[in-house]
Amino acid sequence: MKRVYVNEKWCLGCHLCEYYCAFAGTNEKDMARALRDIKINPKISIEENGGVSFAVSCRHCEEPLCVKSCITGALTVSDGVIKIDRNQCIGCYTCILICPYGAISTSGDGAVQKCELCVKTAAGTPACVKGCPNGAIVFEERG
Amino acid sequence: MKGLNGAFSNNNKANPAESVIASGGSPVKYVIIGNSAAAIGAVEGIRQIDRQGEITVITNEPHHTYSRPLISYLLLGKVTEENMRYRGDGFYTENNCTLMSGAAVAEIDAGKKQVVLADGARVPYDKLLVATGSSAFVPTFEGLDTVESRHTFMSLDDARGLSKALDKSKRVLIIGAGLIGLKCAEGILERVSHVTVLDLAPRILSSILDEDGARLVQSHLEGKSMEFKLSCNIKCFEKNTAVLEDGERIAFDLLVLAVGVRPNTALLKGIAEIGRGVVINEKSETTAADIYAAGDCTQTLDASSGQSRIMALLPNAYMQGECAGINMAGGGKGFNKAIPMNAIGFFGLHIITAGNYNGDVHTVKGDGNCKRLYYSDNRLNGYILIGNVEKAGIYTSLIRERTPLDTVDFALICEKPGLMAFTQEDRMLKLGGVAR
Amino acid sequence: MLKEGQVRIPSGCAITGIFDKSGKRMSGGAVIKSISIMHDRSNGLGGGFAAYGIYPEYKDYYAFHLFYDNTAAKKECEEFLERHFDIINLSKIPTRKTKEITDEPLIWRYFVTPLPTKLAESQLDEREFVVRCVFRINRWINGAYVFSSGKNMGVFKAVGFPEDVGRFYRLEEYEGYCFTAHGRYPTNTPGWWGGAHPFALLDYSVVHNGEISSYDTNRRAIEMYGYKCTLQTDTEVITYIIDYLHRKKGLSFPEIASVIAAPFWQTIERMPPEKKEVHEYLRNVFASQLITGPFSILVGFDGGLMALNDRLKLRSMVVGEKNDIVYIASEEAAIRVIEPNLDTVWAPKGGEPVIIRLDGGEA
Amino acid sequence: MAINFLYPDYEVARNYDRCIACRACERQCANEVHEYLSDSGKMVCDDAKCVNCHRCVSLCPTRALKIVKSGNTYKENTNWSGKTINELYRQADSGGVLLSSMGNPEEFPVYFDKILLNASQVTNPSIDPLREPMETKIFLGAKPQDIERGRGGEIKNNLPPHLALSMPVMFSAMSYGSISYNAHESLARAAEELGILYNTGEGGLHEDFYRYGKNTIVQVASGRFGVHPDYLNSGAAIEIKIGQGAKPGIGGHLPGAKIVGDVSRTRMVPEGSDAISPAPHHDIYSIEDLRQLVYSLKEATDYKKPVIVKIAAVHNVAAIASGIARSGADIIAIDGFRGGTGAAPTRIRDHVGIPIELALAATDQRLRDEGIRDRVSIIVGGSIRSSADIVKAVALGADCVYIATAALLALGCHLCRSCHSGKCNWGIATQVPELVKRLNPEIGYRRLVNLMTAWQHEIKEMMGGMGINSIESLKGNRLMLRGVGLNEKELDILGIKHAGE
Repeated sequence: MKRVYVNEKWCLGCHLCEYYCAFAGTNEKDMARALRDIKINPKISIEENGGVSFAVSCRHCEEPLCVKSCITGALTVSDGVIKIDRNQCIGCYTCILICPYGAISTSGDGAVQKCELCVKTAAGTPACVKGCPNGAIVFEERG
Repeated sequence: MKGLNGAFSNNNKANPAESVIASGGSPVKYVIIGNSAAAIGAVEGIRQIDRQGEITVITNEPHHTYSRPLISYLLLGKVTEENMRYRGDGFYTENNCTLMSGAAVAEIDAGKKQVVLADGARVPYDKLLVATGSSAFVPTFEGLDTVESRHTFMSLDDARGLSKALDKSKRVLIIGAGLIGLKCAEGILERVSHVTVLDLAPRILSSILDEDGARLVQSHLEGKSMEFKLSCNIKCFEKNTAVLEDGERIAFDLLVLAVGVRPNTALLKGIAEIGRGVVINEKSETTAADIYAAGDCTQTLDASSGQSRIMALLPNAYMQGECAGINMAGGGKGFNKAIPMNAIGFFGLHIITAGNYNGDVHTVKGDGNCKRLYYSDNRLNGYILIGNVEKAGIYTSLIRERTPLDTVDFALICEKPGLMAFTQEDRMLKLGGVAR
Repeated sequence: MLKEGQVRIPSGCAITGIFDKSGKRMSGGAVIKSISIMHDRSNGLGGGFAAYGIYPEYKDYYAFHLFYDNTAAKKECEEFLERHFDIINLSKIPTRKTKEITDEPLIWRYFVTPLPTKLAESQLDEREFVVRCVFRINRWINGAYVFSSGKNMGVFKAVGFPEDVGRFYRLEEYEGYCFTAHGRYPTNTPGWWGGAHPFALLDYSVVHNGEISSYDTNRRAIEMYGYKCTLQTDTEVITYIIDYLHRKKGLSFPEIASVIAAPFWQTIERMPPEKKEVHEYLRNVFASQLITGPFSILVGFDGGLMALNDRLKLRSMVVGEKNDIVYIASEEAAIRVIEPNLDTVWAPKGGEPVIIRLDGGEA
Repeated sequence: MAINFLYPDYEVARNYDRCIACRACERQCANEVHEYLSDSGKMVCDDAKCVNCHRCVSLCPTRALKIVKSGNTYKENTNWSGKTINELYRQADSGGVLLSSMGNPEEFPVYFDKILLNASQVTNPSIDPLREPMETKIFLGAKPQDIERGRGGEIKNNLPPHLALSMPVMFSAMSYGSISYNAHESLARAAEELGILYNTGEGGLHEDFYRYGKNTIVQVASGRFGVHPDYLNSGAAIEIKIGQGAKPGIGGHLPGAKIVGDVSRTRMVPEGSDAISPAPHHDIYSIEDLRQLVYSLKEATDYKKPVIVKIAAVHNVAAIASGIARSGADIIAIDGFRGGTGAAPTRIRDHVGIPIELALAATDQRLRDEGIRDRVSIIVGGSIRSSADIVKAVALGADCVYIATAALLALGCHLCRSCHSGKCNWGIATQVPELVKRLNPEIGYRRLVNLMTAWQHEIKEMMGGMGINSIESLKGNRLMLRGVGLNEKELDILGIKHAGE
């Protein structure tokens, strides 16, 4: 299955993936209009330390602890993509407790949020991958 | 995508062909007693391996499978009974299993390999899973029977009953400042005139919080005008008044008993080894042949402490159940990463805890947040996060994986949980999916 | 208006050729008939013939055919010839008055052989000595132009339609084992006799139909080896390339064909290793002799004839056979008109040479 | 503090209606032009630091940025231009030689732009490259003087060492050190995929790149940095660099700041110490010395590799080339005065040398006149900007061209001409790790391959139009060229007719 893979060797720490992700989350056509004067809360986030930086988002595990642990059944797997039903989620944060990548985050409106490979929005290539200027985030099949 | 989450040792898929047919040659008969997380996990586990076998789910509750922890949210009005459903309406048909709801199990005839129902009916099994969960422990207080409105808070029916009894004029006394008591308190606070929570212990949530943490949460709850009576012992009840050892009298209209739970192990008495709960190994097998157990009724190895104990938590229940299901269907799977862990919140204040609190402690406090990491012998034993809980799973994985702390940047990870603290090779594996 | 040589003139053409492998000599009448059928492929601004085996009695002597603008030029040129050659025989080339052919220059023929002393001091081989002399005359003696210089062969050309040119030169009175003919369609009208085709050097003669796109590459390369392209015509440069590759570099005619109409790399890639290496070698070493753009040529030489198309075959060329006689022409009609029942007729592929030789080898 | 005489040349124009303060510009600018004011949540910038490299412009996700000329002007003066005045101020301030990078930007005629190509009409057909084979394969090296045959009469392969290229283009010398590891990897991988060659420049060859040997030209320059037997034998050809179009007559100077880690090891120069290439090779003071170097290099490589001699296009280039052709060199590379550089004194770059078009035409004709054109191949460089330039160069007589600036542009270079600062925001002309990583070779080599593939298509189209289906029939085919707006002398040197003739 195609997944988002990250190679920190090429990550510039420009944080554009976060902005493209946040933009993809809105229904706006124009990024400026969508993101001006707001604090974004993207589903992908850059970890930085010294010279090293890399983006972290849901790995869409084959053995998803978050799905197994979800107390409401809001987290499900369909075609390998781990999806969150934000109406079902009551924000108990058990998934945050269990996700070994720290890839699920709070969203401010109670429910949690996570990368869904842009299946709901930009079909095809996830926005973070499209937006990465240096090929540090790719979307491909890997063994 | 194996990684930290490869919580399941070795191959978890067996050759379907061999597992489909029981020794007899007919499809395998799976019987599951219980209809909650562990039971559902078992169904999904079985179906990973065996599409044909007959699955029968027996529950004494008259409901579609639902998520027990949600009953407090039901009272809170955050969920409806509709979306309390743990799995979709089509679940049983999609997984082609028979649900016998409202059917109480009288006993297990291990010799005949049959489950005997209260009405005398017998359900034969090849593989049996006992996922009977636990029930509220009701202590024997003097005069308790004189209390008009008594409630426990474990099941949907409990919640319904309580909900009916609620109104703005009621004063509620909750015995037990544990997870259940407090979630119940949160659930009803807005719907009654006053809530008092009483506990023998000197602090709230004593099972998962240290004193500082408890105080922090308590003041938060008191801020919501919840009243606490700690370190006090009930002498007796006189109708709607609780009389304490020190003579204080607390009048109430409604009593909720939330002092604790007891695993439902009765069915296996004399059949399998029972400690405080049904003893299972990492394959969710009991000591009795072809009988598995999972969830709140069991006790198993705590990966964080190495001791066998009851860990009545939904995630563990599901994973034990799934593990049981896979093994019942002939797959080979071990689940040995159960640890105590809790994610809970009260009025927007979030608490995540895991593991045990032995060893040295690293503390970070400030603006309503509190972080405590407990470690010894180069391992993280447990942690408490109150307030900011982002990326807590990174800590959890350190505990579940028993990751040697000298293989990560512990100073960094203490400051903020993240993959940055791991080696570049680890990250290549985690984020690149490639070992380099 | 600039005349041939001062400007490059593209032109379309008709060509035809007849070759009797048995060496039996035929009259020039047939070739006239053949070229005349393709009247519309030329526009009256140039026609000519090359004939092989026509001077058996002088076959050991170089037959020089010259145009003179005036007697002064003739005088100067003959003095030059006498200084360098032993002139065995000289005469006007017999012509026939026709109204179609006008303003003819003085047309003379000399059978010569280099003076041994001159040849010795030049330290050149005989053919090279002859070539240099021809170039000297054509470049430096104003009004004199050698348009044929081979042994036992001759070129006959003029401004006019080829059939008229043939009658003018009384070609039917000559007998040879091989004739080639050319009708020209230049895109402007210098009308100079020397510019007509065939173009010849020693016994190499070339008639060509096409317009090559590699001209300046070929010209600038060949001029590096001592040739001077005074006419700036394709035919001239092709003739020099053939002289260079055959006489100076010793390439065989098949090898020459795979230089000037080299197989495509994609074809070479598929060849067996040894063959591949040779072709790669030829394309590398003689890259500047590759000829691109449309051409169909008949190369006459002592005892043989090579017909060749450019590698894309952008010009028509048909070959027919009847017993010992091989016919080659721009159009099949030009063959049928002289030999209606042929044994075989085919159109050679681009870049695939058709090489015909006398059965007895050299004539 | 002293008066600042210099007003910034450029201004960063930020459209605050579009700026979302993502701070990508701030993070991506090594010159620290942009800054985020946390209190106001706004971005601000210091124009004085801007080198107009467009990194921020290109990465801004909302197109909130553009760079504009500051428009600050001095009193009109055609003699004392603003540029001249600023340069003077700069020198009065620093007391130093002015440094510049990349090629000569001044207003000199670009002859390629005054030459037009021919196409077939009626009298012969143009050829459609989509239907017919269209060949761009070339060989570089000397041609054998005579054909030798074996006993069976078969032709013997007596070819001197030569190079075979899929198209008449190579990536010209750019040293590891002056450009980054990732830039080198991009060039090497592209050369391999395209079947052409790239050139190490004078910085030696990083061990990681030995695997691209058959697509590598190893250079020997006056500094002899990183030159050793393995190096010489690792490439497909050896280039002796005498001069460079951007700075004829002077040497090179790679500041110690760039001599770090692998660069130091590869160059065999101690970390931090400047790498100075002398103006001349101190073992070549005349043409016969060159011959000795050529042959010692051939000796060192067992006569298996063609030797290239690279010179800058200077006044008597044709005569020099003739001398080189007779020195045993197999290939001559001529670099025009517009050629690029990582750093050169401004005055040298802008005032020394001659246009490549004239140098090429003169050299090709001279070698033909001397009958030695077959002894050497000619490569020309010095601002080949497009496939049209290549076609014109080949028609003028070049066997092949060198491109460098064009290749760097493909990698992201925006010609800000600040290479000498070592802070290339595009990760090309820098050794700063966090800048170097900005050029991902995976992307870089792909863009180079794309560019060359596109040019090859265009070359084929133009050849087809001329009715030429193999590049060797274009070489020196000056009849395919016509000049426009050129005087008799220029036409005469170029050896072409004026349009209309």
